[in-house]
Amino acid sequence: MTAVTGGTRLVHRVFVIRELGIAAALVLLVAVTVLVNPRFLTAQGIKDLLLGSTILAVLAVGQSIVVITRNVDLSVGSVLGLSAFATGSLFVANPGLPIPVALAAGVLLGAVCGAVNGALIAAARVPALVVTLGTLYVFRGVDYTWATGRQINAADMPPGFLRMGSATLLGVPVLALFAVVVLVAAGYYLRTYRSGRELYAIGSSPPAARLAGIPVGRRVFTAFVVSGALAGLAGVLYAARFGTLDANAGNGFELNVVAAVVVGGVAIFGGSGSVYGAALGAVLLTTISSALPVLGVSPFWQRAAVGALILAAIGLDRALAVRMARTLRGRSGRG
Amino acid sequence: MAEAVRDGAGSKAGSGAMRRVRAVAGSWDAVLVVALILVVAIGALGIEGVASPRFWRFVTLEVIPIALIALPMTLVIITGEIDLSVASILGLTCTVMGQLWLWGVTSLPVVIVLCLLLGALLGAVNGLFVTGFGLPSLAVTIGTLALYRGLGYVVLGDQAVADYPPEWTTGAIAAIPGLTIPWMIIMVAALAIVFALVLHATPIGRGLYAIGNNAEAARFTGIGVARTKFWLFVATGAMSSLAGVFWTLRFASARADNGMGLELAVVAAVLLGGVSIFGGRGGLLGVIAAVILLGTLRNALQLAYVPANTLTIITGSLLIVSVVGPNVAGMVRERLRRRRSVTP
Amino acid sequence: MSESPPILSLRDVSKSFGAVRALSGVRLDLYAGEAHGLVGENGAGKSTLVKVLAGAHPADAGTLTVDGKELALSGPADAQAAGIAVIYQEPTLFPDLSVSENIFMSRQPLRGLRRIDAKAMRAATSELFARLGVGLDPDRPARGLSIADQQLVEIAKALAFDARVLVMDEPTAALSGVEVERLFSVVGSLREAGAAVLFISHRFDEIFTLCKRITVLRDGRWVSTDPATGLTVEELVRRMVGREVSALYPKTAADVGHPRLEVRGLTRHGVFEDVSFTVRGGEIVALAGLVGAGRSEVARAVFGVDRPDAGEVTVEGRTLPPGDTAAAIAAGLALVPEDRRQQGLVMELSVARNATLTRRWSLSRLGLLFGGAERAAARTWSERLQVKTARLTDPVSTLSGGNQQKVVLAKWLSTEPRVLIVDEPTRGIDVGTKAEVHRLLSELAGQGVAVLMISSELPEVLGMADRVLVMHEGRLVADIPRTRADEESVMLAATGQATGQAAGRATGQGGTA
Amino acid sequence: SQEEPAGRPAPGASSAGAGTIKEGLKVAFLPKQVNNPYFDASDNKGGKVAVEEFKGVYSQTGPSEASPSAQVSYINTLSQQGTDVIVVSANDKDAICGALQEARTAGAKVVTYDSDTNPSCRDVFINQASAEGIAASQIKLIGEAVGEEGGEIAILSATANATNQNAWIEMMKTELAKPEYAKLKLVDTVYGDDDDQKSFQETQGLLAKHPNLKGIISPTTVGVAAAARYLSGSEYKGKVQLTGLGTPNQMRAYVKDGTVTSFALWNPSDLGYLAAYTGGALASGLITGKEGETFKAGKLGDYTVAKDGTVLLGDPFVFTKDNIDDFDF
Ligand SMILES: Nc1ncnc2c1ncn2[C@@H]1O[C@H](COP(=O)(O)OP(=O)(O)OP(=O)(O)O)[C@@H](O)[C@H]1O
Ligand SMILES: Nc1ncnc2c1ncn2[C@@H]1O[C@H](COP(=O)(O)OP(=O)(O)OP(=O)(O)O)[C@@H](O)[C@H]1O
Ligand SMILES: [Mg+2]
Ligand SMILES: [Mg+2]
Repeated sequence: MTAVTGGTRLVHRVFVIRELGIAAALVLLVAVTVLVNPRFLTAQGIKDLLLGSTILAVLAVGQSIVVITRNVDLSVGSVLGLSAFATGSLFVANPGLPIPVALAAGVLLGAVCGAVNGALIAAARVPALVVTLGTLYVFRGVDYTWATGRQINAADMPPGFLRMGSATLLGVPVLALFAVVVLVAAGYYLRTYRSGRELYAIGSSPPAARLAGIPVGRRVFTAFVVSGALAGLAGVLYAARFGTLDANAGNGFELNVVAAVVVGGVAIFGGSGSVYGAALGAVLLTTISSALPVLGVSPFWQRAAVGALILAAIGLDRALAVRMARTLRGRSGRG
Repeated sequence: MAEAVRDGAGSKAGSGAMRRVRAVAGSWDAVLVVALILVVAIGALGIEGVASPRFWRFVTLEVIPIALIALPMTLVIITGEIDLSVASILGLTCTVMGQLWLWGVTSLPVVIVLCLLLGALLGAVNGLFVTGFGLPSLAVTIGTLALYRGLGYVVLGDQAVADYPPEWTTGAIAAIPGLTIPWMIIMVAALAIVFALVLHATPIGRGLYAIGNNAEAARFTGIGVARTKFWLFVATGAMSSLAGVFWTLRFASARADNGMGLELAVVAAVLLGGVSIFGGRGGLLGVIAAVILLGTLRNALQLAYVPANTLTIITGSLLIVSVVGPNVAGMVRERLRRRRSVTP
Repeated sequence: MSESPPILSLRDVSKSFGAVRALSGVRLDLYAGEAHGLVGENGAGKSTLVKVLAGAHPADAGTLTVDGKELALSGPADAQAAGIAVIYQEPTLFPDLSVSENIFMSRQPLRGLRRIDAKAMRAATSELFARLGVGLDPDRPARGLSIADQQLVEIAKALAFDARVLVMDEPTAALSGVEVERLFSVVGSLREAGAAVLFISHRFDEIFTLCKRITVLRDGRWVSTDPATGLTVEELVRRMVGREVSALYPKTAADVGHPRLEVRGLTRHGVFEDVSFTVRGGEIVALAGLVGAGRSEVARAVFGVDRPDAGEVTVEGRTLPPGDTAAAIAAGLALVPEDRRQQGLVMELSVARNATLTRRWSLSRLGLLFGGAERAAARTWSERLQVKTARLTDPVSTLSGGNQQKVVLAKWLSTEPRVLIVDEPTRGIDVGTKAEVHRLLSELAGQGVAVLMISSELPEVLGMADRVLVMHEGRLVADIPRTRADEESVMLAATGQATGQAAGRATGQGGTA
Repeated sequence: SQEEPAGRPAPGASSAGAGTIKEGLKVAFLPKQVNNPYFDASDNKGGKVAVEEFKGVYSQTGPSEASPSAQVSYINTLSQQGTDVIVVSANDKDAICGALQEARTAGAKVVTYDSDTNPSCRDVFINQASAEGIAASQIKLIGEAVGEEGGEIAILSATANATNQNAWIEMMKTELAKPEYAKLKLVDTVYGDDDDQKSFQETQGLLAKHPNLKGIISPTTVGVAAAARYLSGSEYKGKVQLTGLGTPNQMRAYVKDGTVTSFALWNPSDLGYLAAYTGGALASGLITGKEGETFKAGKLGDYTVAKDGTVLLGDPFVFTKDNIDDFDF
């Protein structure tokens, strides 16, 4: 029994370390960039960073909830596009529409898309990657067919809505506040509620979860609905932030989101990781792509640099994990 | 070989749900082949032009690069990994090929060998990250997807190299004498047979299925899991480069953005072909049928004036049906069986 | 025969998997305050019965009554709600979650706003472990636990239920005497509190120690249910197998030849230190020790699955490259691992493929390998080991636990190794086949093979071994020749004690020989 | 519901060659990608009108992502369908050449618009505005916006491979070399890949990197809108000037709030309209694509084929606060 306290501390420290690694990489990147160009961290610079990360962070939170259950949602980019265009169309059709209604509509549409994914995956028990790769095409196709080359412009949307896209509250962008609320709520839920822990259990071992009496299908379904709803929310935020919408909004986002989640230390095979890490991963990726132009990296080198930094980030994370496993082997086990 | 394929898919009997899935997945190859025949037959009767030799020339040309990459990708996915960097390897190969031309390398065999070596090297980097450092391949190859594409831009920047000698460019797409089908299809077919034999009728192939189903048990059986995966990534890299060489010559244009987004098309074809994304299940017959099916369907529907947006929806729906269909059929069958066994 | 009505009773339960009739018309009654033994050959349907009870498999026909009320289970949650706790044959843990979360998943103690009370959960786990005498840290992840530790966590999980019916499918298969005794005492107190217990084991001594009634299954059919007092081992075996089984431990003496396997100074820091021993041709050396002593880890390192931090392994004079399984196999080594599901078999592949996976190169012609050659090769061995399967092309996952173990044996014996390491070779194997496995091991030794046998079953160790090596906390502490090896000497070394007090514990493992 | 920008020149002097366009011609528009508002305007609001005027059969087809290989597949399909005129905006000036040649062999006339291929692969290219004209007007606009004292300027382009963009950027550099622009200094060129978000981030990066930046030119509709949006929501609004090629609908809000004083564009519908008529004239044998040939393009009047088989639509039109409300596209 005496070994317990030492072990507890060890395990707790280990959990902290996983997110610290990404945070450290982030701080390092920002520090280097600021040394080269101090304007990267002016009030405007910070605001841009936060705004830029918001949409990816919201998507990453939803994605990590799905990934934790050993699934993946590749359709988020298409859902975002659909929801963004829907929001815009709503404003075009009803110019006086209150903003909360548009928000609710976008989230609802996303949730419906998520429910389609979730129903297919949970009811027919088929791999999420295949289904959501399919719905990636289907939702985008629907979006294309609906928009047929139309574009919704800033002038079509109420100024209040667009102001939300760049407004700040005590120096923090309003959009980023959405992301923070989503993040904290999801993080707290996953850590302290039975159903949240059950998501981890499902990802850790699906058959064991079934035998433990966990309603696997229902939980997975819910995870996809949440991911869809958050993608829907991200679509509305996208509309507010970018102001110009066509059928291509969010095209190709899925891989960025998965990259953010993985860089953030969420195990791609489920069962471990946290939404905080995923959100940090999103901030890190956004910071990388904003910092490179500021650092004066030639545009031709930027894409390569992003790739190299992703590899470096997951490599670093892995190195920490291995070190942790080694500590565990040496110190723990049977008392 | 058909038998080997079925065995690989573990066709017969199984436990509960898995058994149902497998019983049907085993015959998924058959479903695909039948679907392909139906598409061809209906297309030839109902859509003007599908019956023409030109149509098949175009389909073949379009299918070749996807087929080239899908062959090794099938093996990679069967071992439970994935390589999303293939299209970027293709693109980088194109730019390097362009740069070689700018440097005055005028021997096509030399260019091809250098490109294949490059592809193998790029694949080896993927393999090293996955097997050497133990990182998940999905994450690694999302990274190298960006890295390799980026390096393509570093090599050629905004230039396009397009002044290849016509013998090269027309040679690549020349038809088999007397036919309209390009001769490259013979090479692809030969490669397909090699890959199919390796997967279904060699000790190596047995090892691949074992790795995909249970890597730890494979390790306990003396299968070099890391080594095997490493070489599969190398092979995927080399094949992607081969596709890159073909791409450059076919379009007579070496640019950094060649083949952008092709990775999802390849993965979609492999999955539609009945390969399980979790590894350990599927076969090459199904994948090849799926590649041809997708190419034929797309071109035939285009001929029938179906808009691109609808094609996107159809592609997605096919993927969904490919996994949901067999499962639902299996569940229905199981329910019927249970009802039968309960009533008497 | 009976007083009060049974807590739980099954009537005419049938269950088929495709063409396989796993259960047909089985009945079972469990009474409050008594343990009920369930025995049968491998593949007799015991685990299937457990899964039906647990709601994991829907029965095709039959009724389940709890407290006189008929229940229709639509899933494990229903069974749990009815107070049935189950320990499955194969551990079902969540590797990424902490041990305490594993134990309390979906039943975590709550505080305000339905939030999980982590502190209370940890305290409850510590208390459970104290009852079982387990020294695990409640906060460590389940990943990396040995099979035995996993089994102990499973037991803690079931105990945490406060269930009215406790079903245990071979809970002791991976445990050694000490843990088994602790388990029995805990089960005893549960029974006194009025719970009904269903206990499955292939170790008859355990069945007779614990159970008041014993039910025998054969080929999915109910054979008999009788009070244990009126039964003998021989009678049980006859009912299970349908014939007489003789000589359980037919150890034949073999000429001991030259050293085949030499291990010198093998070390993996934190797991085992400085392990050195030699196994000669014709010799069966047992590696004994308590659960977690590090025996399996030594075997893994010798076989090259893990790379040792120091030391070397020599086979027939040639030093093996560290961490290279293929080289070890090429040198004539074979390892039958302890965890058949994770390490021994590729569950989705067919029986034939699994059985021939080690010989895929030698079975191929001109580099090509076809199913026919595999099936022919597999048939020989599966007949020899009496693997019960409908077809060799069935996935091995459809086999019963014991039959799976036989496939693992077939897979390695067919390579004709010169050094055979077997880790718990008879775990979960029924009495008839166990004799066959022992006969095989003897026979192989007779042919000059060096056999290193890791076993937690003391009778097996004593019955089979020419020499007993004993490990304690990662170190080799004793090398006892057959003549001096007895329960007391082995257990004393295994528990790391000098004299006296351990002797009493070891006797719980009375053999059936 | 569209109006034409005024000030479009009518080059051809006398009425074009005799004869009319045949009826029933199959004219297919193949944009860089469907689902792009710019091409929606050029094809469905311009080309379609023209084709209906000369009683042809109009269709628009094309890939949903802007890739040359997908375009090749559509060219093959069009050629099999027996299309008389293919009007295409090339995703790659070389990659679609082979397919276009095969289509021409099969009897189709090929007109390129917006983005050209190699001259050898098509009959006529409809140039929306000469590279010189575009470069000159862009530099003039930014020069005016930045004002007398001049300063640092940067370019936000589309993809690094975009042929037309690169040609314009080259011409702009030539233009900047002129003495009247001595005070303007081009410090950077970045690529937004015609992706809204990327363009947005690149703008952000430009401003962080160059503290003394005075102006941005973005000669692409996606880029200029993204840059305008970034500027209008940032502290740089009004301090950093922006011009480029944009559509009035996209830019209206930013012209009105003062982020942008002026920008330029041709009318995309006119571009499509002219391309359709050119194709019709080719397929009817009225012209062959040789320099000096003239033809009549419906309501747009007469046009002359210039060197290399190009037809020039006209100079870009400049939009300002005063005239922007006259347009809706
Ligand atoms: N999921 C399944 N699918 C198909 N057949 C199965 C499945 N599970 C069990 N069987 C078959 O049912 C029969 C009974 O198996 P079960 O696991 O109940 O045996 P058991 O009595 O527990 O044996 P053991 O002592 O070896 O554990 C066996 O023939 C087995 O092959
Ligand atoms: N992968 C691992 N990571 C961390 N610890 C491990 C790992 N595998 C085993 N251990 C620990 O190492 C110790 C030795 O385990 P090992 O399995 O070798 O014991 P054993 O003597 O074979 O006993 P058993 O009867 O359980 O097989 C145990 O405490 C076990 O929990
Ligand atoms: Mg069993
Ligand atoms: Mg062990």
